[in-house]
Amino acid sequence: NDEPVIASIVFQGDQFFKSLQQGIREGAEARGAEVLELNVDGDQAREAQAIDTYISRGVDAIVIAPLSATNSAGPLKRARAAGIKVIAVNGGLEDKSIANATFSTANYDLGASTGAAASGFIRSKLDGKAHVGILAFASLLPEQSGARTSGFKREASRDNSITVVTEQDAWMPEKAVQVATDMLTANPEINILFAANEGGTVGAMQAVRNAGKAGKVFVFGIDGSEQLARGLMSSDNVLQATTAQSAKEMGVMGANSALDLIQGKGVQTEVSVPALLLSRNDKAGITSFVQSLK
Amino acid sequence: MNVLHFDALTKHYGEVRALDNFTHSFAEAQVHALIGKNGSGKSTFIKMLAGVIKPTSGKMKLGSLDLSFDNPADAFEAGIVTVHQELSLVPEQSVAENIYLGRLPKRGFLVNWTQLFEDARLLLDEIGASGVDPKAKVKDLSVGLQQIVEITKAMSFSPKVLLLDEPTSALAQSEVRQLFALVERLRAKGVTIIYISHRLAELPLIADTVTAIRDGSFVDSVPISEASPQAIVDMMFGELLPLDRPIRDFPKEFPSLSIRDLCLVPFFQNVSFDLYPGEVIGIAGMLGAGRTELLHTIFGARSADSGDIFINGTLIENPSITVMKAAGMGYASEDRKASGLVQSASCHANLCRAALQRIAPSGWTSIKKESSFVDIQIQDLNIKLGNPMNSVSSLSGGNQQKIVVGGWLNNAPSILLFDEPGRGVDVQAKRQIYQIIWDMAAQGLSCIVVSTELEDLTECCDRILVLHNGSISEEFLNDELDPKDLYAACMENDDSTGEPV
Amino acid sequence: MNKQQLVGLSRQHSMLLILILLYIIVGFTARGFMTVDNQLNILRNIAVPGMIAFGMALVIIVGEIDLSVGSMVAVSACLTAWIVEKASGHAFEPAWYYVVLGIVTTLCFAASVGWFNGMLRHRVGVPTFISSLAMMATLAGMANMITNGSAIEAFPSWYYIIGSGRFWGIPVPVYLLVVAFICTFILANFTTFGRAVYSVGGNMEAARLSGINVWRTKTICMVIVAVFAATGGIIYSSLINSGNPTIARGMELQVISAVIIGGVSLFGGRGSIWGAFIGVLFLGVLINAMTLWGFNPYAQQVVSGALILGAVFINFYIDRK
Amino acid sequence: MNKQQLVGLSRQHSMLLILILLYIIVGFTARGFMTVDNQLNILRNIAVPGMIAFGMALVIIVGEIDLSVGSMVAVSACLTAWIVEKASGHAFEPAWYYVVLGIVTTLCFAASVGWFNGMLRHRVGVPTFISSLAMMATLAGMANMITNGSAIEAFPSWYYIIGSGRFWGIPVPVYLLVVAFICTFILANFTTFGRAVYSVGGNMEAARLSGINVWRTKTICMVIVAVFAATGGIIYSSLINSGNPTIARGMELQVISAVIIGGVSLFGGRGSIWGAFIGVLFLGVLINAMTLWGFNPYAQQVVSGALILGAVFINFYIDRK
Ligand SMILES: Nc1ncnc2c1ncn2[C@@H]1O[C@H](COP(=O)(O)OP(=O)(O)OP(=O)(O)O)[C@@H](O)[C@H]1O
Ligand SMILES: Nc1ncnc2c1ncn2[C@@H]1O[C@H](COP(=O)(O)OP(=O)(O)OP(=O)(O)O)[C@@H](O)[C@H]1O
Ligand SMILES: [Mg+2]
Ligand SMILES: [Mg+2]
Repeated sequence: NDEPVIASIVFQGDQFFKSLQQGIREGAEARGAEVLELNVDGDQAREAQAIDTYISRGVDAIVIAPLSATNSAGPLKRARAAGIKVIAVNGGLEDKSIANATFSTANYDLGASTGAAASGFIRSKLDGKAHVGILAFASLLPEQSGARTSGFKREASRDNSITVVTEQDAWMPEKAVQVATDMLTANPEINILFAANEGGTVGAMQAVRNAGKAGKVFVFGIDGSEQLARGLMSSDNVLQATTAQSAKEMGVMGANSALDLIQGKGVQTEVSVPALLLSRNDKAGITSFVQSLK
Repeated sequence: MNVLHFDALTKHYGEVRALDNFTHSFAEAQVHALIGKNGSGKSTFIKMLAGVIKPTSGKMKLGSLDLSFDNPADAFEAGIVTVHQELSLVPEQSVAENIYLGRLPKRGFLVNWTQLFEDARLLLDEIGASGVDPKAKVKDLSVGLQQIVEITKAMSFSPKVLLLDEPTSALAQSEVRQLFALVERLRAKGVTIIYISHRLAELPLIADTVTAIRDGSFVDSVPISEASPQAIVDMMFGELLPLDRPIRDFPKEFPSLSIRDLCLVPFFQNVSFDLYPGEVIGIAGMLGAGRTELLHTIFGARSADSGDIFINGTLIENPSITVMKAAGMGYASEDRKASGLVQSASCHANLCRAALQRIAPSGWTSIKKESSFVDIQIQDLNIKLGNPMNSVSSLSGGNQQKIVVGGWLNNAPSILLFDEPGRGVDVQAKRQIYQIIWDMAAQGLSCIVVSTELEDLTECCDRILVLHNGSISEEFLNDELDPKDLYAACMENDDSTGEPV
Repeated sequence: MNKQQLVGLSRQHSMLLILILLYIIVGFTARGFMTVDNQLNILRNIAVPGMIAFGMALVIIVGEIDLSVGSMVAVSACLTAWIVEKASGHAFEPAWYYVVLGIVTTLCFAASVGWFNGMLRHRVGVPTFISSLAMMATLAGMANMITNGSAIEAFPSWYYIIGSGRFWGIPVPVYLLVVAFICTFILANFTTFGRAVYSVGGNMEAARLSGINVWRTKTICMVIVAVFAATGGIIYSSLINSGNPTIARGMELQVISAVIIGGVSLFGGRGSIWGAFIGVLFLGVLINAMTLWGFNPYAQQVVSGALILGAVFINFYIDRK
Repeated sequence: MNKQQLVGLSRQHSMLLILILLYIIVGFTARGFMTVDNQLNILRNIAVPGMIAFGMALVIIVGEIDLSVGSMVAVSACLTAWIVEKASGHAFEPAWYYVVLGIVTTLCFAASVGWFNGMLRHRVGVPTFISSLAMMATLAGMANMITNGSAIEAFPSWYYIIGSGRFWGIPVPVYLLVVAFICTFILANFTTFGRAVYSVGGNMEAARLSGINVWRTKTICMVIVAVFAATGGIIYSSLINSGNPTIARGMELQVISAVIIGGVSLFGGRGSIWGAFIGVLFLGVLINAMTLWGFNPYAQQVVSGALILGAVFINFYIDRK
C-alpha cells in the first residue's frame, strides 16, 4: 500500500496534546494518510529514540511537538537527512533550517495574552496595584514554563505596580489546590493568582473557592478546557481570563502541510497560530471555544 | 486399639523417594520414638501427618477416621498437632500471641488481650516455664526458650496426637527433663506421641516403642525393652562399626591458640585457656551459658570488652573475621538456617563460600575451578545429594550440617571452631564428622567443639572445659570420662534454673 | 521515670521527636505556619496520602507492596466522574442516586484490582512489586481512556462537600482521615485479622502452619489499600470538581516514603499505623513549610530530599543505640 | 534430549521463550520491525537502561535497591555539560581535555553517591530503598539547580559520537552496552566478588561469618550501579547534545521492572545478568513495537502494562510447574 505514513509525536497526555493529535489524525486521514501516534511522556531521550525508530521505519513525515527548542534538533536533523518531512507544531526549533514548516503559538505570547487581560483588570478593579502568586511547572518543562510566566509578568505589570509575592511549582490540579491554599495562607495579601497551565488553573480556581476568598482573589490562567470554560461562565467571579491555543486547528494545519510537502507542493514555513483569549467578559467567545472542543 | 494407622504411605519428590510404602500402626496413649539417619524421611512423614504436604499415595487413619488434609488447619481439627523441626515462631510478636497464633481469643470482633495473656500465663505455668513472660517478644528469647514456647503452643491445642520433630536438638538437659515430664503427663492423659530424635540416649527415658525408618522405608518397630542401643543403631544403619576414639599424643609446648582474660559483658568474664596443635577441646555448658558468644568473640565476629587472643604465640591486635580467617581459623555456625548456609544458593556455592580466597587467590574463579573442592568434600563427608548445583535447602538437616563443615574444611584451616556440629545430625554422620576432625587433628588441626549434647563431647574431645556462670569453672581430661560427671559440673550451683542436681 | 525508660521512650518515638523539632523550626521561620487555618490545611492536604499510607502500612507489614496507588487514585476519580456523567444522561433522579452509584462502583472496581493482585501473588507467585508496577501503567492508561485525556466535569453542585466542604470549620477530608485512622488502627491492633497481618509478615511459614489463611490475609490488605486509594480519588475528584487523569502522579513513592519514615519495616512484620501517620504528617509539614517559605522549586527538591534523609538518618541512628 | 530435560530447559529460559514469541508477533505485525536498522535502534535504545539494569541486577541480588538511578542519569548529563561549559571558558586546549575532565568528575561524583548510600546502610542502617528515594529527589533538584532549569549546550562538535556515532554501521552505545554486559557478566560469574554478591544477598549473616566483607560488597554494588547510571547520563548528554535535567524520568522503575522480569529475585541472592539483559530487551522490543504500531497513546499504556503482567505471569506460571 502506498498511502503516506505520518508519525505524530507529542510529549504529554493532557487535553491540549490530545486535541492536537486528534487534529493531526483527522487532517491526515481526510487525505488518505496513515497516522502513527506517540506520547514520549516528557522524556527527551525517549523522544530521540522514537524519532530514530521512525527513521528506520521509513515514515514519510513527522509532525512533532518538540520537547525542547534545542535538544530535539539532533534526531530531527537526522530525520530530515533521511528524506523525511519534518513539521514542528506547538513551538518551533531554534535552528530554523530543520523543520520544513513550523506552526506555533509562542509560549511567551500565551503568557502575554493572559497578562494583558490581567493588566486591564488590575488597572480598573484594583487601582493598578496587585500582589501576585504564580503556579508554574518549572521542574517539569523549564523552557515553556519560563516563557509563559515571563510573558505574563511583563504584560501584567504594564502601567501597573505588581509584586510577585511567591512563585511555586504545581501543575497537577490536586497538587495545585494544595499549593495555592498554602500560598494564600502564607501570603494573605495575594489578590491575583496566575497559573501557567490547565491543571494549575483548575487548582488555583478551586483553592480560591475553598478558602472562601471568591471576590477577593482573582485567578488568571493558561490553556482551555471545558472545566475552565465553565469556571469563566460561573457567577462566583473567581476565574477571570485564560488563554487557549487552537490545538486541533494547529494539528490539522500541520497534517495538511506535511501532506502538501509529500506531494511536492510548496508550503508556508512559519505560521503563527494566534492565541485565543477566553475572558469572563466575552461569553460568546467561550461558547464557541467549547463547541470547538467537541 | 491401634489408633494411628498408615497404609503404604508414600511421598516422592520427583526422583527422590522421601518416604516409600510406609505401613505401620501406632498404639494409642504411648510415646513412639521415630528414628532414622539424616534424610531417611522422618520429617517428610511428620509433615504429611501435619497437613503440610500431601502424600503421593497411601492412606492415613486415626482410629476409624480417614485422614486427608488440605492444610495444617485440617490436621489441628483432627487433633493432630506438630512441633516442626525448624522453629516456626513469629519473632516480632509476643509469646502469648505466638502460642495462640491463628486462634487469638476474641470478644466480639476484637482480640481479648486480657484473656490471651491470662491463658498464656496459665499454660506456661502448667508446663513449668513460669520464667517466660507472655508479653515478651519472641525475638528477645534464647533458642531454648523459643523451643519451649513452641511446645507450649502445641500443648495449647489439647492434642490427641502430638508430633515432635527433634524437639530437644536445641535444648539443654534441664529443659529436656522438663519436656519429658510434660510428655509423660500427656501420655497419662491419653495423648499419642510420635517423637523424633537423634539423641538415642534419651529414648529409654521417654519412649514406649522405637520405630526405625531407613532410606524412606519402614524397617522395624520394637518395644523399648527390646531396644538396646546396639539394636537401635542396627535398625537405623544395618551395620555400624563401634566408635574408637584414637588416644593421640601431641606435644603441648607451643599452643596454637591462647585465650587470656577474655571478657564480654554480660556473657563471660576472664576466660583463659590454651589450645595445642592437634588437640580437640570441648566446651560444655548449659543452654544460654554464652558459648556461642565465646566462639564468636574468638572468631572476631564480635569484639571483646577486654582480653587477648594469641595465635601461634602472636597477639592478634584487632581481631576481625578477616584477620582470624587469614590466621587460619574457621567457624562452623550452630544455626544452619539463619547463619550457616545461604539457603537460596546451591550446595556447590555453599561449599565454596568460606574458602573462595583459597580456591581463587587471584580473584578470578569459575565453576570448573571450584568443582574439585566441592567434589572432594561431598566424597569425604559422604554428603547425600543429587546434583551439587541444586539448592542446599532441598537437603535434609544433617546433610546441610555436613555442608557447613565441608565449606570450612575447604579453607584448610589450622584452628576450627564447631558450634553444635551435632545438632540434628544422625549418629553415623556425627561419627563421620568426628573421624574427619581426628584425621585433620592428626595433621595438626586444632579444634574447639561446643555441644549441648555432652555425649558428643565425651566421644569426640581430648579435653573438656566447662563454661559456667560466665567463666571456665572446671577442666576435664577426657579419659574414660563419664558424661554424668560432666553434666554434674555443668549444673553445679546453677542458679539460673534453680533446680537441684 | 528513670534514665533507661527515657532512652527507651525516645527510641520508640524518635520520629515523633523529629517531627516536633520540625514543627518548632518551621513555626519560628515560616509566616502563617502556626495558625489554626494552616494546620487544618496541612491535615486536609495529607488526608488522601494519609489514608493510603494506612493501607500501605498494612500491605508492607504483611510483606507485600503496592506501587499502583497513584494510578488508582487517578482512575478512581475518572471512573466516578464518568459514571456520574453517563448516569445523569439517563435522568433517574435525584442526583445523589448516581453519585452513590459512581462511588460504589469505583470502590468495587478498586477492591477487585486489589483482589486480582493478591490472587496473582497467591496462585502464580508474581511478586506484588512487579504486578502492581504493571498495574500502575495499566490503570494510568485506563484513566486516560475513560476520560479521553481531558477532565470530565459532571458532578452535581453539592458534590464539592466531600473534598472541599467543612463542618464546624473542619474540612471534610480531615474527618475522613480521622475515620480511616481509627478504623485501621483498631484493625491492626485489636482484631485477629490485624494480628494475623503481623504474623504473616513476620514469618509466613509459621503463620501458615498455625492455620492462618496467609493468602486471604495478604489479599485483604491489597484490597484495603486499593479501596483507600479509590476513596482518595473520589476526594480529589470532588476537590477539583472533575475526573482528571493527571492527578496523583508519583503518589506511590510519596506514600511509601512516608510509611517507611514512620518506621514500618520493608521486610514485613514490623511497624504501626501510628508510625505511618507520623511519617505522613512529617512529609505534609515539610511540603507546607517549603511553600510557606517560598523556596525556589529546584531547591525544594534538594531540601526535601536532604531532610527526609536527615530524618531517617536520625531515626535509624537513635534506633541503633 | 528427553521430555523432562525439555521442560527443565523451558523453565530456565521461559522468559527467553516469551521474548522470542514477542519477536515473532511483532515481526509479523509491525512494518519495519525486522530490519537490521531497527534492530540496531532497539539495541541503541536499550543501551542506557540496559547497562543500568546490569548494575541494578547486582544491587538487587546483593539485597539492596537503588531508586535514584533515573535522577542520577539526569544529574550526570547536566554535571558533565556544566563542567565542559565552565572549563571551556578557561580555554585550556584541546577540547577533549575538558570533556575528559567533565566525564571523569561526573563518574567520581556518581561513585561517591553510591558509596554514600552504602555507608548510610552500613553505619546507620538506613535501608537503601529509602535513602535512594531521598537521593532521587535530591539529585533531581541538583540537576535543575546546575542547569538552572534549562539545558546546557557546551559540547565540542565531535562529542555526538558517544551517543549517536557509529563504527562499521553499529551505534557506539551498542558497543558500550556489550562491554558493560561482558564486564558485569564476568564480574558476577567468574570472580570471587561476584560469588560474594550472591552469598551476601542470600544470607547476610552466613556471608559475614564466612569472612566476606558484607559492607564492602554491598557498597561496591551501589557504586557500580551509580557509575553505570552516570555513564548512561553521559551517553544521553551526547545523544541530545546537551545537559538536560528532564531526561530519564521514571527510569528507575523501568530498569527495576526489566531486572525482575528477567528473573532476579527482589529478596536477593538469586538472578543473573543474562536474565537482566533479557528483561531489558523485552521492554525495549515492547516500546519499539508500540512506536511502530503507533496506536492511540493511551491504549499503549494499557497494552504495555498488560503485556508486562502477561509475561511475568507466564514466567512465574512455568516456574511453578
Ligand atoms: N522439598 C523437597 N524437595 C526435594 N526433596 C526433598 C524435599 N524435602 C525433603 N526432600 C528429600 O527427602 C528425603 C527425606 O527428607 P526428610 O527431611 O524427611 O529427612 P529426615 O529424616 O527428617 O532427616 P533429618 O534427620 O536430617 O531431619 C531427603 O533425601 C530430602 O533430601
Ligand atoms: N538477643 C538477645 N537478647 C537478650 N538476651 C540474649 C539475646 N541473645 C542471647 N541472649 C542471652 O545471652 C545468654 C547467652 O546466649 P547464647 O546463645 O550465647 O548461649 P549458648 O551457650 O550458645 O546456648 P545455645 O545452646 O542456645 O546456643 C543467654 O542467657 C541468652 O538468653
Ligand atoms: Mg528432619
Ligand atoms: Mg549457642
